[in-house]
Amino acid sequence: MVLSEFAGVSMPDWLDAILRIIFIVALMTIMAFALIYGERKILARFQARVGPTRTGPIGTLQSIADALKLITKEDVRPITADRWAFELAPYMAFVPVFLVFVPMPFTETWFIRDLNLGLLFVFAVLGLNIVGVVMAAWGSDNKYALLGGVRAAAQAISYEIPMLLIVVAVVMVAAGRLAVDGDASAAGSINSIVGDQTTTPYILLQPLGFFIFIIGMLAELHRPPFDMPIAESEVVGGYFVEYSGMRWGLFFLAEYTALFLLVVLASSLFLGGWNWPFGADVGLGLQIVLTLVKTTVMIVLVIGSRALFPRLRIDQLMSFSWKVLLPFAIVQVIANGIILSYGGADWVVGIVSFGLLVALGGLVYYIMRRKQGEGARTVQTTPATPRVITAPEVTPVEAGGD
Amino acid sequence: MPALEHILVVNAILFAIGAMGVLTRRNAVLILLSVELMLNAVSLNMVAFAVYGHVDFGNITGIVFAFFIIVIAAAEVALALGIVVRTFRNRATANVDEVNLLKW
Amino acid sequence: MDLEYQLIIPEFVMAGLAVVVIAAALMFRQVDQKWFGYFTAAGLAVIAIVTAVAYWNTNDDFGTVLAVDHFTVLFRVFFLGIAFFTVMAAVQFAGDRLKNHAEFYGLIVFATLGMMLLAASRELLTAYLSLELLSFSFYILVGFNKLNPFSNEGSLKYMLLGAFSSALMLYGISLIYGVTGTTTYSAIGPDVVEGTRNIADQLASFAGGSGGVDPDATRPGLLIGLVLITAGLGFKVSAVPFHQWTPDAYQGAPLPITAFLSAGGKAAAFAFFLRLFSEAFLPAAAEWVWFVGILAAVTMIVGNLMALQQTNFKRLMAYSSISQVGYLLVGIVALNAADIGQSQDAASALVLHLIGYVTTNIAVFAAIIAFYNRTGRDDIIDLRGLAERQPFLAFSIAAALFSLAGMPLFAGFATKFIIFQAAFNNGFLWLGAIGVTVSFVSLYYYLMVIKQMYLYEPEGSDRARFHVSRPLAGALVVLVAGVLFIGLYPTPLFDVIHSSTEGLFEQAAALSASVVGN
Amino acid sequence: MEDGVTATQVVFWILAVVMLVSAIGVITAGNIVYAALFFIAALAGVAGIYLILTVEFIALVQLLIYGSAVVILILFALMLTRARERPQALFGRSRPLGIAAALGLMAALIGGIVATTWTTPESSSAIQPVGLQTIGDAIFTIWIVPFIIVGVLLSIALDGAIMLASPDEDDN
Repeated sequence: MVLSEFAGVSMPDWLDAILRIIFIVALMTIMAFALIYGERKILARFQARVGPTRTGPIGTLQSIADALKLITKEDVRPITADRWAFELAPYMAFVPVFLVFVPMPFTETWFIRDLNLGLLFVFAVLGLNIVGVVMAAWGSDNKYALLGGVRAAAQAISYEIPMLLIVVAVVMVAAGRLAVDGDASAAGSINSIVGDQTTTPYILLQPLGFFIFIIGMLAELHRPPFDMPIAESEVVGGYFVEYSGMRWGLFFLAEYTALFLLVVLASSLFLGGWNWPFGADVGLGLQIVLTLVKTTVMIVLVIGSRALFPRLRIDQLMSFSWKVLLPFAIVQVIANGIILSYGGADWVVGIVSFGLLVALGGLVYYIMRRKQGEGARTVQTTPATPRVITAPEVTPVEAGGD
Repeated sequence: MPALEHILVVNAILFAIGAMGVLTRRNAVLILLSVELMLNAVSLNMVAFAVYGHVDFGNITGIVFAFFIIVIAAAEVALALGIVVRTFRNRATANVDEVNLLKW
Repeated sequence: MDLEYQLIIPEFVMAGLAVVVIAAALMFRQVDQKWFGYFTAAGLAVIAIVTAVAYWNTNDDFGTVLAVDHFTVLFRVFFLGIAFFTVMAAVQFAGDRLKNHAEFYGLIVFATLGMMLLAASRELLTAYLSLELLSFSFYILVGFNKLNPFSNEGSLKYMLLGAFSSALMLYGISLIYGVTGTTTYSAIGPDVVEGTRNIADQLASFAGGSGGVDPDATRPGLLIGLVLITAGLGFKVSAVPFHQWTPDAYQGAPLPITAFLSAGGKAAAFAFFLRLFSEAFLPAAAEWVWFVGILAAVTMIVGNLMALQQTNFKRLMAYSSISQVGYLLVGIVALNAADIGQSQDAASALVLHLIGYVTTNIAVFAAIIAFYNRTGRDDIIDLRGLAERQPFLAFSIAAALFSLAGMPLFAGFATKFIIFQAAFNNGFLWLGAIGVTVSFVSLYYYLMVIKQMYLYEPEGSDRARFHVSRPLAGALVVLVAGVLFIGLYPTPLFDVIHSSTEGLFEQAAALSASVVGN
Repeated sequence: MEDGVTATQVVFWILAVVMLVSAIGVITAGNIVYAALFFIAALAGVAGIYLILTVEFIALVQLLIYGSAVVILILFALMLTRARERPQALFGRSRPLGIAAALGLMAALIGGIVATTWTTPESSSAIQPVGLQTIGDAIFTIWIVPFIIVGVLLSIALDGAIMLASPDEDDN
């Protein structure tokens, strides 16, 4: 749909498919370069530095320089590593992320395919990413890599569950609203969820959902404060510690692409994606702008959280998912079910969700206070890991590029 | 669409391969993987029957059955791995015929 | 779709009971653990009584998946009774030798829930899932003594073979579904008649390549499905070529769980077996009767012969229970009768034997648990001189073993008599003859145990008399009384059973009427 | 079939070959992790066949549950049980017997399937994709009891796995 409309010509299916793939790869690369550059600039601002300035105007070509270096770098495989697992792992990590592009709506008409089960597709396919991570961890035959891989797997399965439940809650709300127009079965398609947010972005209906989704997203992406799998001070870089050159670059590309995709997904589900939230009909140009603005805001949020929050411990991370997020997600689903099946209005859903969010906040605050009171002060007052302050290895790209 | 018989024959082969794995392997995890192959063959069979024979009558039993089989398989793996981990903690092996206090 | 949820209130209450027990243990950490056991037992007893009173006259369906008829209610009460006595027997054992008591009782309740649903299912998906619920609970329970390597090992082997057998059964179910297009028992029945018409001819013609038969009716897939389902069920009930897990699981499991596995697990699988084969597959009886018959014969023979060489009491009971499965399978074979009334007699005989066997088995195990609580040993030789140390236990074990061997006065005689009679009546002389013969063989190994208890002096350092805890002794008295009662006066129980099996044959009766009508 | 060899059929056979070869890989691999990786390939093949059969929902559920959950759990168990680094014999002693039995089973199944006349629609155009809503409606009305049972069963499996695998005070 997208390309033929864009070019205004009809073309055979195979050409269309190839063009779409090229389009995705190009978009993916550009987004990753932009994100890496943006992250380094933003982090530098948080740390009272200026970030990259030398390569190109205000350092904009830094990412490209890094990429050139990566491509020309020697590709080293440890002699004890398992050959097949080690060499295939980057592709296993990369391809699923690549596939997630398919149902993402960048505008009302710009997507590869509007899948009816788009949301399920995203999570089913994205989940496979972790297989590559575990392969890399196991194949490297390195203690730290293995630790990082196990951590990544544990974290991924733990945070996928509340995230999926919250998506279910969102779909329930969407189905309820779409049923008014007569097609509740479209609620699995991301584009129709976005299309429904013409007057009310779902963040107003599901604030708890937004919160849990963002937390789960950070954890899925191994972003601070949930970056235990790749924490340099603990596991020296985690599962890709033995990788170099372009294979390492693939892991990196996968990670940044996943960041971009999940941000697009979050903004589609909760912020209205390409839709103008206050009831106006928007044209294609404005839709692009809206998508870009919303994703940029969320990316700044994600990158900022890296600079602002201290890293958790792995056990805190696991308990937080299983003992706090999961119960709240379940309660949210049940509450939505009860309210919607008795025909409750949208604002009831929103208020209940908001109440749950407040309760979650209160619970976390209470637990932290009680922990402090019990003398676990050391845990709470451990300063933000030095990494965040000095950040010599802010992104491994920079570490390699200097 | 491929013919129903072809799908069924492929499934039967997959099922038999799984059974062969169960009968020849001795590591608990590998036996479990073989059982999973057998379950996959079964759910594929169910879906094939539902799609070819009966969907047009509004009968989606096979599809629902396949869904439940997948769920059960996941639960089975979780539980079996719990038991394997337990055995390993006690005995430091995951091979079923090294676990031989009892006659196998 | 309107569903009458009041029909399955007992099941919901059971799930609630299990959750309450598990949750209570998290809340009341200071309470003596045995109270959880007594609470569970009380809950089970209350549910059993209420179910019996409130549902006896129900004859209804829950949607298309569950039947709440006399058969269901009878088995509900039966399973609740099994669970009740298991819990009563387990309380002291669990307190002394296990951890995570609440989960232990909770899982027993969940397993019972699975049994109840299995007996009520009249649809293959529900039945399969109930069977898995039951099996999963047992996988965990067998490995419950988690620091004991025997327990781990039993659990591991049980789990792997159980999963394998489930896969076999599922493949069979998928073929049945493929042929008949349905998984509901009552709808399978008529299609089975269609599908198996002259299967033997069709197979012959297929082999000969003559192709002279109506292609619409060529369905050997159905036969393969039946074989695979029987094989899968054979694993679950531990019939002979599929019995390898049984001794290991029995020996590895904590004793109360061995009792529960041998009683409840088997009873549930046979309830399923009976309902499936009478409601769905009876019209095709001529196709499956030969392999179930061979299964029964082999099971009886091998079970009894293997039992002869055992030295561990749990393993002995494992093989003993395998041989009992053989007798029960005779009941399934005898379903294939000239008229529906005789089939129903066979079904009733099977259920009666099941109840007699289960009562007896729980009695044996309750007594052995009491013995084990004191000594921590379970080899046959350790029973030496038990008659002097604790006459009541010795008497209970002796009575129960006599019953298992089929001696007159005890339950085993009456129930075996009726089941073999059904086999004779329905034309399976050879099976009945094998059954009677191996019963005499079984007498030998049961007598060996009794000899150890009564004819030898106690050995070892611990020869003192000992007491049995009061709840356990009470349960044992009731069980032994039950064994004697069934043995002496089975008529009222048989009448109840007979009224409950009626519903199983409505379908077959209607079908045969229509065939006669044609 | 009336419409000769179509693209779908070609794709089906490719997927079937991938699936079967991977399955053979699972049962012959000399290394447990390789077996798990072959298993993923086999699963992907099965998911692909689901797609051909137009049941996207089951395909995605397959990927979601097996692909992420099962494989992760398996690799996890491998890591936990990997303390002893020595080559382990992965095949049992009764290997020829097992192979023979499985081949016998295969022959019986294939023979039965080929000999049976299955009910199929007249043409493949009669096959309609099943919507998600249909499946959902069926699960929550006709199959509500199985659905509840599965819920109970999952919680039991979780409870049991945690209880069995968690370390004890007197664990060594």
